[in-house]
Amino acid sequence: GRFGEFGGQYVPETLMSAIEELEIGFNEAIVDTAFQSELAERLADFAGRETPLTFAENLSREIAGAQIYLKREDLVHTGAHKLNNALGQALLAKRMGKQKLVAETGAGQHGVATATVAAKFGMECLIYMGEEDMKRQQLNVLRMELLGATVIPAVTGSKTLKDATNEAIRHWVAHAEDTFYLIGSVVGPHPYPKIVRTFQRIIGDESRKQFINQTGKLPSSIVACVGGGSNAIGMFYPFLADVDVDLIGVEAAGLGVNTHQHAATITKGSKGIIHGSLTYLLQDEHGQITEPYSISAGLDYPGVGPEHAYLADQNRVEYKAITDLEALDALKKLAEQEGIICALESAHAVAEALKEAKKRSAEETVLICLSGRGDKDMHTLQQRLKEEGNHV
Amino acid sequence: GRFGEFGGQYVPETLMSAIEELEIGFNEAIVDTAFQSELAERLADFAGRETPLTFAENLSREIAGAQIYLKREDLVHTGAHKLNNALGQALLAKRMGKQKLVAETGAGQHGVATATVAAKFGMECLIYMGEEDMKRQQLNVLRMELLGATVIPAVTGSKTLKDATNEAIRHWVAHAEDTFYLIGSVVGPHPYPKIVRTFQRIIGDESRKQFINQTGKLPSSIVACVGGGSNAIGMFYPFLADVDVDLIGVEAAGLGVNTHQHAATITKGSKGIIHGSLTYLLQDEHGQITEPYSISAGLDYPGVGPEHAYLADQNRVEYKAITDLEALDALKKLAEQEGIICALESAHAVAEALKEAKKRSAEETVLICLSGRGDKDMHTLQQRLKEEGNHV
Amino acid sequence: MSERLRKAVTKEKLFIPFITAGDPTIEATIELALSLERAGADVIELGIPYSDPLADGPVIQAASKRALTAGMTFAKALEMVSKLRERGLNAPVILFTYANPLLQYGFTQFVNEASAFGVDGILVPDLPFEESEEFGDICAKEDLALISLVAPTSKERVEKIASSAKGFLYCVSSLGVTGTRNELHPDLKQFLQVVKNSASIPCVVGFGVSQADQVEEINRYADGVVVGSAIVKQIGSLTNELSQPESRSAAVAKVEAFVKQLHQPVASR
Amino acid sequence: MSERLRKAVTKEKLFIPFITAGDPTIEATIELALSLERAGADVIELGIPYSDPLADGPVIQAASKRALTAGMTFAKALEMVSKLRERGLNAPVILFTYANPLLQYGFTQFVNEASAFGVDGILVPDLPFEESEEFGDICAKEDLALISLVAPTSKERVEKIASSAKGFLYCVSSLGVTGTRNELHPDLKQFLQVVKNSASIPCVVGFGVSQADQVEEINRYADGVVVGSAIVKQIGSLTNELSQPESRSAAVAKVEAFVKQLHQPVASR
Repeated sequence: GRFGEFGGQYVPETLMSAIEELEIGFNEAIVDTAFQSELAERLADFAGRETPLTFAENLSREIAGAQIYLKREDLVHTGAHKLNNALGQALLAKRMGKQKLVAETGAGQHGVATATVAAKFGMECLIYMGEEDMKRQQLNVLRMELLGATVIPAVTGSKTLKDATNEAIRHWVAHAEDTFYLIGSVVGPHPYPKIVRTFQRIIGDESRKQFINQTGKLPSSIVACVGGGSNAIGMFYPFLADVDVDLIGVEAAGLGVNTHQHAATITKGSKGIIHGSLTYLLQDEHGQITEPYSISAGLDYPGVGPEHAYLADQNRVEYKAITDLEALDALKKLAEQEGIICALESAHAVAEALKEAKKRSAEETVLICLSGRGDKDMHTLQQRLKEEGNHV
Repeated sequence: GRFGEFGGQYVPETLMSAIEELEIGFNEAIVDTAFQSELAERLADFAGRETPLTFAENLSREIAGAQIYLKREDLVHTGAHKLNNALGQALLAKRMGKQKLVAETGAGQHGVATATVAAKFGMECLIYMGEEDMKRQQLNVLRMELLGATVIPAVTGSKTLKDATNEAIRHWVAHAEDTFYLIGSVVGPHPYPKIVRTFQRIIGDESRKQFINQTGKLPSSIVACVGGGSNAIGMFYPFLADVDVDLIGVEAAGLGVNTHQHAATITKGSKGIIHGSLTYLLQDEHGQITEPYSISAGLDYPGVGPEHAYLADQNRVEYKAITDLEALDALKKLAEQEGIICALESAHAVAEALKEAKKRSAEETVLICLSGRGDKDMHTLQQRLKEEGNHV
Repeated sequence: MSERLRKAVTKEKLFIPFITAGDPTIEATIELALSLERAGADVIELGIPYSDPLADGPVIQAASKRALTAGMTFAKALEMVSKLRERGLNAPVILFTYANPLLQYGFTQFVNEASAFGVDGILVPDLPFEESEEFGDICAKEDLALISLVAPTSKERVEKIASSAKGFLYCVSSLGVTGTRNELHPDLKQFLQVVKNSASIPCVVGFGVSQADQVEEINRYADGVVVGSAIVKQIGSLTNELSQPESRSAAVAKVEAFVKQLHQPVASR
Repeated sequence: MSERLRKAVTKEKLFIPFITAGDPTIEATIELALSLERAGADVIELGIPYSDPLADGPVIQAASKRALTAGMTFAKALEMVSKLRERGLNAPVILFTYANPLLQYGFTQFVNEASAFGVDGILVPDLPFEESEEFGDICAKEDLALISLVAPTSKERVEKIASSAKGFLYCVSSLGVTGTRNELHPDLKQFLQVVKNSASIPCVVGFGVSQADQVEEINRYADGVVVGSAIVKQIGSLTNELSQPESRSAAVAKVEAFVKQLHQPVASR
């Protein structure tokens, strides 16, 4: 249950049997062909997979470096890669006889994905969301409610994602017998990071096949953003053994990694325990977890999936950090040049990928995991562009 | 250039040569395999086609009538079927040597689709949008601007879609030599209705193939919403010869077809000329075009595609009308039961399809064209639900 | 074609002002039409307002909106022409309207009434050659001239349009909608040469003519001009005065003076 | 295990109150801890505040926040125990903290200092059996008891946990986080029977105990109770009084009286 020294099961005893039951349930499901084929069918018929691999012809021309390709998770139903995992875990919950789902959400994307699968599978759904986030993301609250979920404000701490996660876990502790905790990223106690990776690796599996089909070779480099890190692990995992493929995870540098306003967990954090696993995290010298910051709500998390911590220590994946401003510029550039308005999270990957592509030759290629679409970020963008006094 | 008596080319002489040039250009393109294969590639790699056919298991169970299927145009890049046509016309414009696109938009969906293809193909893009609509749909204005388009407010008339269309046509009149007018629906002078149908029939072509694959037969009935009517024509066209397949077009009844607040053009309108073609439209006894109304901006149009007028007169397609309230209920039901928040436009089709399915047996099937996703409608829904004092 | 129109178009340089019927009131339009004749109009073009005037620029759109708000209709416009004839108007009157209200009124009824009420011609900007056969035939029966337009983009179309055109041929001076423009299209001369080669009737130029020196310049190559938006703009700025009986004559006199000055180059030949 | 703890747990029914270190000030905690002993505490549980107290309910979360805001740290908490010993506290002290701050302080340094400063045991709710081997070994070297928890959901896990548990076994009375509850879990009795079959040390019950009659009922099946949130809530309502030196003694007396009343069923046996 570890990735090197990282991971583990740092949870109250009350949850241990639930986690053991989960591991058994997952191990059974994953070798059950009926489970696998229902999941495959739902991913195709409901979620809209496979998602395309788009050649970014204009960006590639402008950068005049490597050829840039986009894996289009923005086209998955509900607007991001989150649904891959939510579908997988909800089917697992059903198979394990749990009729209730509980989850936390930051900006609302994972909450919407969870509420969506709960609706489709006729399950009860509770979503914890920081009271502050609920105000900032009213429309996602409405989406979850339309989908039949109950959204509960987390009123502790800074009233954002970390606190919502604490509350969701507290709820789970009290209701583990009939409730499935549907975690949204490759974080949490074992076996969650493995479960989420298993349901997200379809990103990398499809990409590998498509990339070879379209270009005849593997990408020179793959870039994905990292908050908890599920889209990145999903993309990277099938390429880990391809040692010639450079893998780059991109964290949020917020106002800069030398300020206190960032979410660059691997770049600037230290080892510690958060939400059940040992990993890198942002904390003070007393081990109190500090508040991260990023313009992108999905990257605004003080921890990171333990497998990323491991891959960083192994030097298999390189972790970089991109600031708010760099991400905004990349978002605008991608929109203007390729006709795709991506999520602010994904824009971090785009920004780093442009730097990476510049260093490379025209025979080389860079693959970006475009993890989500930008519709949810329009309010943030509107406000930012207004502040900049820059009408786009 | 007519559908029975409907259609025609009621445009100023200034445009006639442009329309002739367009017809020649289109007829050449459509038999050019290079054009066809580039379009097919863009639809797959950029727009994310083919879109899935989703079985609505929960709705079907609840209705206990026909089995209900959804054609998922909500999963197309930018969120609706609009991109199918925008891609086709922009490629046609390029092939005809035009480097500038002009279009009008109501709620902004066609504007976003046009701005998207303009960005992808490196073309200039002007979008006319009613000043009132710009206020109501600020975020779509921002999306178009992020994509590099110039959005120009239409300040005449009621400052909504009809006026934006007038302005776009006026601009085209003045700049036909270097500008391509990218019309958003199966309306306008010949050959536009035919061009748009050709680029949208992929909806019906895919559906036909998928439906036979999944169910072994053709649907008993197909339901699609009709504003201008492009998603409906796209869906219906490949089934026109299948006389056993009932086709149902759904107009917006707004506050009711017996009030003045509706957009039920075929149901309540009369023959007349609008935007270059003879069709059914909403007008007073003097032939002045009246203001339509629907909660759904995409159906809020006083005319309808001339081919729909023809199909109505031929009794090949039956046209029904669904009120705002029925559409809202259907939207909520689909969200809660199937985990899909559809566009308000598409919700009209869902509402009628539920009625249709109820009349049928479990061996029969109803196919709904789910033309777009509901993200764009969240503000409208929020306001409506607030007014109802009904927190969902 | 009516005798009135046939005679009018024999003049060497035609001066054709345009106003919108019912802008701001029926009474004002009657006074204005009479003043146009006094100011030298050879033919008067009278716009019937429409909700969606696709071929018009903002000035005439605004006038249409004013007239519609004041209650103008097809029937009232026709009646107005009859009143104008009673009041002694001699100049031929061409009605300008759009295809849809015309269709709703009924082609035959319209043509019959127009002819009976003293209308000489009709111009429908969104009824191009290909769509005008039926209506053209009905007009022809009643000697009503269906005025045709040609544009710089018409190219190969010019010949077929010109050969069947009645009354005078309306040549669009520049692409786009009606409205005042400071500069004329650079290829206007060449375009007119092409048109005149095909046409056996006078070729007049409209769209964008707003100044006396433009009128003069155009008349070097063309058989006359249509001036619309410039006059309608004047009328628009006098809406209040024209609406009140007590201030109307003074306002009409102002418009008359403006039109006279525009017509100066033709009158002074 | 320390002699102090070994002796304390021989008592028939243990009464173990919990307070948060530094809530609202270090001085107040010292006075409160001494008062708990006077009120009959057999063991005192002292929480070291943490930013993300996953296993705690809202009452103890709020206390943690107050203590953190007032500047409480691991080092200060350890020092406080040393001061308590100087002030004559005899009851064993169990520190309650979370894995991350413990890890940052360093397992060995913490155990060495805790042991030297008079701490008798430590409870880490997010360090379950599977993750506690390394830390358990370090504790064992210094005779510090690493207190284990079992829950109604522990089932087959009870035996392995109970067999290696030190000091006393903390039985979670109900699922969920810490906090006061009006009713006890219906299967509590049965659960305790299972646990007691496996344990050779006292089995005390915590989570949700807030009333004297609950204490009495639990003591029928268990070897003692832990009372946390009910006391912490009292302290929270006296924050201002406890913070000021002049009003502190009166406030401490109120808490002492409340705890005495909770302890009544045990004391009166």
